[in-house]
Amino acid sequence: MENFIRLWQDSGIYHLQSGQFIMLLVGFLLLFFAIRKGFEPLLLVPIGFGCILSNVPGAGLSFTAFESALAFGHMDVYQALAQTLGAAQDVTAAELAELYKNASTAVQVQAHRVATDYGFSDGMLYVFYKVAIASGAAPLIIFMGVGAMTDFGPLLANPKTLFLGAAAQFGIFATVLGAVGLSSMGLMDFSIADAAAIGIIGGADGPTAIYVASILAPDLLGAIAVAAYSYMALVPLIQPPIMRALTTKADRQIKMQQLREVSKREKILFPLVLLVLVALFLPSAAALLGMFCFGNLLRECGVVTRLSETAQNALINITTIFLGLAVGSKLAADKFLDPKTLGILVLGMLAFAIGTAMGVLVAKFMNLLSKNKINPLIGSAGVSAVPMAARVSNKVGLETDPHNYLLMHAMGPNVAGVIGSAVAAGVMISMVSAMG
Amino acid sequence: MENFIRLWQDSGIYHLQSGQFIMLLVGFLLLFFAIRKGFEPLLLVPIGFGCILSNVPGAGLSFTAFESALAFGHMDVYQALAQTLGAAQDVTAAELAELYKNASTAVQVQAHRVATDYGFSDGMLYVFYKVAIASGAAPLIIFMGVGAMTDFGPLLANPKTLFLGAAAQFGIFATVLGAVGLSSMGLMDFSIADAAAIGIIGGADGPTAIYVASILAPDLLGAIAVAAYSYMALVPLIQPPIMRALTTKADRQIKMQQLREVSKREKILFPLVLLVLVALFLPSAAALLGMFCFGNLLRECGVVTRLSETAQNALINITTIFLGLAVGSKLAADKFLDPKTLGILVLGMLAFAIGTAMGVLVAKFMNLLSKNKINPLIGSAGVSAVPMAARVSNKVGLETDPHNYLLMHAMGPNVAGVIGSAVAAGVMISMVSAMG
Amino acid sequence: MENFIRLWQDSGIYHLQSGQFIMLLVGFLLLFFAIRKGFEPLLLVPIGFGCILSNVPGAGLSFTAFESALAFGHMDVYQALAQTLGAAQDVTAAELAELYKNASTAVQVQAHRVATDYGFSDGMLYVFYKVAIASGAAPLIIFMGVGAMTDFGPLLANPKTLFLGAAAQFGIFATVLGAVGLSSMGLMDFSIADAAAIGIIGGADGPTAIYVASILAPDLLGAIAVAAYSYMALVPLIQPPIMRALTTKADRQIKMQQLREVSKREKILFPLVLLVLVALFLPSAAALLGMFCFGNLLRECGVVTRLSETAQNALINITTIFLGLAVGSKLAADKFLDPKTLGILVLGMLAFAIGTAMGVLVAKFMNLLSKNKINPLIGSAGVSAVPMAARVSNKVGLETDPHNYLLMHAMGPNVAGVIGSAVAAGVMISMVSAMG
Amino acid sequence: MQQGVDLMLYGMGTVVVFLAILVVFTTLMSRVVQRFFAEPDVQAAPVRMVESDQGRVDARLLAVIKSALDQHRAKRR
Amino acid sequence: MQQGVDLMLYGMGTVVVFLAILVVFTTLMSRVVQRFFAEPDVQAAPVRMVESDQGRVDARLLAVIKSALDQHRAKRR
Amino acid sequence: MQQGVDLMLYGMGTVVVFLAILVVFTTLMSRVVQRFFAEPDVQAAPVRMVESDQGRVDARLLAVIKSALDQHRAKRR
Ligand code: NA
Ligand code: NA
Ligand code: NA
Repeated sequence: MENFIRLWQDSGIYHLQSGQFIMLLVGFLLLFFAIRKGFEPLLLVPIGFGCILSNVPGAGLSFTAFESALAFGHMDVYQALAQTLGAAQDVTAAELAELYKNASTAVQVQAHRVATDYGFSDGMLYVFYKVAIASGAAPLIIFMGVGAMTDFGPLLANPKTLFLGAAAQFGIFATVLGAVGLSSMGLMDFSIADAAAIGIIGGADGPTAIYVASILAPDLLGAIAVAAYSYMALVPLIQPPIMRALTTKADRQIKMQQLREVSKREKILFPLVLLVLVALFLPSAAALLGMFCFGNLLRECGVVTRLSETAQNALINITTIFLGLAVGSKLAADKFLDPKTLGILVLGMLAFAIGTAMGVLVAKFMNLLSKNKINPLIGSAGVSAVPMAARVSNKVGLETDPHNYLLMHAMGPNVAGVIGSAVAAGVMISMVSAMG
Repeated sequence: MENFIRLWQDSGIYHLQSGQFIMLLVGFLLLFFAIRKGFEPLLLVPIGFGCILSNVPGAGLSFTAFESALAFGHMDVYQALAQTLGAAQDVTAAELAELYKNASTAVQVQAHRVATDYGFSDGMLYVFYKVAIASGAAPLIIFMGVGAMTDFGPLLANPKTLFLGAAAQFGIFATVLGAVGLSSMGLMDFSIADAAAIGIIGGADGPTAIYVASILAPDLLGAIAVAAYSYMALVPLIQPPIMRALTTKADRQIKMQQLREVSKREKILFPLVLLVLVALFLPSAAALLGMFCFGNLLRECGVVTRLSETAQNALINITTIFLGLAVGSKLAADKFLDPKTLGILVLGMLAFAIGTAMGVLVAKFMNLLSKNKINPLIGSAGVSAVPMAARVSNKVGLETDPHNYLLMHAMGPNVAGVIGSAVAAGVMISMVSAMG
Repeated sequence: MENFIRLWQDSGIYHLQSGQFIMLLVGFLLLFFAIRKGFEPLLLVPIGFGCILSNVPGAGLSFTAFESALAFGHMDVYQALAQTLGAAQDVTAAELAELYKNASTAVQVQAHRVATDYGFSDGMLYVFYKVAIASGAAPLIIFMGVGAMTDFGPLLANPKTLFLGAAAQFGIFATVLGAVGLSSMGLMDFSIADAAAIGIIGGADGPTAIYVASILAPDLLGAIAVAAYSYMALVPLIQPPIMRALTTKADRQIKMQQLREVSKREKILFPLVLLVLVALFLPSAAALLGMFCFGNLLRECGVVTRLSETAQNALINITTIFLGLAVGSKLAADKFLDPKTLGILVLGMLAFAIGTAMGVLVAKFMNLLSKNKINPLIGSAGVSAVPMAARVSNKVGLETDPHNYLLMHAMGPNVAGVIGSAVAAGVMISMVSAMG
Repeated sequence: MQQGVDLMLYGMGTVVVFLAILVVFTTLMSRVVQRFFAEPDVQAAPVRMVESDQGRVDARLLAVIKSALDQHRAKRR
Repeated sequence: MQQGVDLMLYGMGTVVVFLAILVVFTTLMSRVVQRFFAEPDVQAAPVRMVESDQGRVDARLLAVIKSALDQHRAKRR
Repeated sequence: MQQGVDLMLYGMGTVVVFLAILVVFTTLMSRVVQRFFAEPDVQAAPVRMVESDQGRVDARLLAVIKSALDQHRAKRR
């Protein structure tokens, strides 16, 4: 009988809390959008599944050994942890968690070992998180793979479009200001680091957003990653109204010069030029842009095809699987079901919208200065969201003139936006660390 | 001259002990069976090779830094370790090992550092073991890959066959009881955790067996993995006599209804249904079955083909290589050459036989209750051992009626057996941890 | 304004030191040779890129958390580290670094945690180094892949050529003696461990050189790896003059007997025979040669094709990417721009030349004893540098007699050279550790 | 010994009960899908069936060769 | 709040300035390559252009099939 | 210096002796296999030789194209 009680107490239903129940629904919703609606399925299928796994009640798959000890431990382990963390013997779990958070690394390691001595261990998803994200490795490896998949030809044929990639990053910084503003008005409680991590959603680049969030605001990582990938998938809904509102029919009909052919050598040299500029002016972006340039050099140099193919296939796929599950581990109820998440979703949407608008407007502004006219519809592609945003530019262009194919032209600002948001990431990491 | 002596003392022959010699032979035997007889070569080639490597005398490839210090260190490191572990200065290696085993994690870490300071380091195979198995990662990743390779179509067309997958797991629990019985009779010395880990051999599923053994009985892992894979390879010898003995000719001639076609949506929803039930009722199996369902969802959802293919190829192959070598590291002489191993081999065989019998008998019993008759030969496939056991059902069926193809019908209980043993694994881990 | 100053102080130019500038040039030079001249691009592209990344001023990508704290930290972290390392409060960075180097592992771990508490973390390239090289894993995995790519057929058809693979390793040991000699003359300052690691350049085998250097002389690893791969690429320039000088026209015209066909079974048994001999006589080479034999067995046994293909493709490619970048992390200015590097480059070249000469001479000597004449041009292939050196033998042979194809004959000593240098690596690691 | 019996009874019990529940829910799920969400699959099916239709193999062969060529070109780049 | 404004001004400024510098250097690099290092690429170009030339597809098809066969043989080994 | 000489003598000695032993055992192994375990390989050999036989390329070409098609279909799933 005792065993039946234990089995029942071990069952998920016994442990199920309303928060976990909601998060399970969120997980299934993400899977539904990913599978049925095709929302960035490569990431949202693993993230959604990770979300469900990390909210399995009583399993603690996303817990550290210490968190497991708090959640499932009895008196004995509480007392041992209390001693390690310097608390009274009748301490509560919440107090222990608070003490742990403020303890030095050395004490945290000790507490971890105490939990281990009592038979608790890190959950599977936490292990994936530690190895893939906390180490910084997974987003960087994916960025390398993205580099190996990126063709800078259209950008090199028309380097001016880099300005559009810069302009669209305004969405990032406007959102940072918005997040700080909400906090100063007392509506939200975002630190400057949180604000920066939220802003990067406007960069419309998944690995960059995850990388920044893992450094500046690990607790918000789940919500930020979900917002970033969801809005990237929603680009075909978010952007067109803004693009139409800010352009005249004449604007949208502008035909652009055909792009010149770009030589192999230029393509080989471009990642190296970018690398040198990063090295000289922006070392804080060296990890992100360095790996991106490395991937692109593997692709273009033509002598390491096998490495390039592995970076584009086996390696990026493996990393994506674990990155997605690891992001899911940050979708535990107590972290995600917070008013902050609502703020993040609203601000993230704003960031996309502002970035889109700014890209279009700067394109129009550039037309005032130059005689090689740019169709302002390609400005919106500067947010990145490769290649979705470029396709949106093309589609909206075709609505007005069915013979005006903008796709290749839009690929320039599109990949420029990837560089732009990586630069923004570097600046923010550097500045926020100094402000800290 | 001194150097010659050192070279000689460094040579393997100088260090060779009879135990290691026997284990080298065991390693070659495993390779022989794997290569010449085709016994589960994907696992037994790496395991056999790992066995040989871990028994290279004087190399210590499967030793931790601490174990290396004990095996190859001199007076100085012994004294330093004695101080760390709180022993007298004239301590022996065996005493130090015993003290280490009972020490807290913190003290073990300290002892490891002392060994490092004296120039000892973890052996290659131990590193593989730590990363691949002790972390729990490798069996789970392989289970994900198995999920991505599994077609639940035949099971969905005839869900009743899940009962056969349940029935065959009786082999597991009967063996647990047997192991406990042997111990209570004083013939063996298995703890309840050991017994559970041995029983899981009857689950006829490699990654499940390794996962359970790594948690409940790491010292027996080598023998358990070898037994599990060997008996899976021996299924065509073990099962047919039992199947023939328990069925009449009329039983074996039963023709089953052709399986209906299963829609894509059912295949997508099945891993999610399973996941929800695991989440609600069996959180202790969430890691294993969660990864299995994840792999299957990657396969069926149709929108992440590149992830599914990587999970089925590069990722599972890489993991298999290291898992196999790591299992080999647990085949060091002092761990494998133990009366327990003999017990494990006998009990494991029993588990297979009982599981097979129970699967057949329950199939016959189900025929008493239902009018849609089941050919009881497919009951034996419930042990899992995918797809070997299903092929055996088919082959034995063809012996009696050369036009009665049972393969697809047997795939239902076959994959049900994978779920069944993962459930059994979850229950046992949960119950044994609580008993501990 | 303050922010502008900070941005400027964060910029790379502000931090740029002449050493880093030179190393950036070295990195680009390596890329140029790899991409434009085809010098071992699979390794030199990642190494060159890693070199550039690790010398990005102000980024500290190859720093540990402790090194970052020293480089970028302020008074507060210095004082905390001084306390941990037991130094005075007005300690300098150089003094702290020195204290750290001589501290016990336990104290080093403590210092690392202090740096972590102050917000410093391990740089990306250092993480890659720790995981890929310091663990010993990457060179061993690559060696497994090389094993899986190696066909021992030509060697088995003519086992005598193993002697040529032995002879060419004389380059290794002559160079060790040279390095020790230079040190005893006071021209250089190489320890015996340094000398051994430098000598292994003459083994003309990348993973072996990196493996040995990572164990015996991690500080010299960058220069040694660069020298090894560069000279391997330069084999077509280094070897022919030596080969011509040491042979007569009659020597070079020797036609060799056609190689017999080698059966599958011999190919399966060869790695096992080698493994047994390593186990019995040379346990210190068990890790390297064990993995090599394992890869070769995967290839030849014919029952694990999927593992063999993964070892030859996805796995070796992934490992190569990280190994290359990690080697680059050892090309930081303060480690590479040292008179020692010049010594390494000169000695490495010498090692190649001596190995080549010895291979040719021993081939001529063997012709005095045997009636099955060997064309001494294949002796030079004994250095390994697979398959470049064998091609060079073939090419020089064709110069003298356009119908004398030596390629397959040269593959024997070529793969024998891989075994030879792995044996040499094992002996040296074992002897030097004992001398330490 | 008692522990062994416990493990067997409750363990085997859980396995059987869990798989029984799974049978129920799987059957339920299949019925729901077949009754209420069947159409799109019926529509999708023919499209997929065509893939194994011999009549279109020629077009598909062309596509395969084209993709092989593309890949090959990509590699030669 | 001040921090937010700072982050926006200096952050956005850096992005614009950095990408402007990148425009300059990229343009410069392209010009230098096109003017001084163009020939080999011009020579190489036609070879590559031919790849999309329909006239040579037959020869290339043969090559593709040959390489497929080689790969296949290698795998059967 | 003494250490260097030691390393050279004993090191080079070990390499030569080890490879000499390897020559002996390899030769022995080859002889044993050729004399006592040769037949099955002889039977297997012709099958494998056929792979490089030009006469069967047509059949193999078909197989390759079939496998390409299969793979392609599998991906379209
Ligand atoms: Na962007
Ligand atoms: Na099973
Ligand atoms: Na060599």
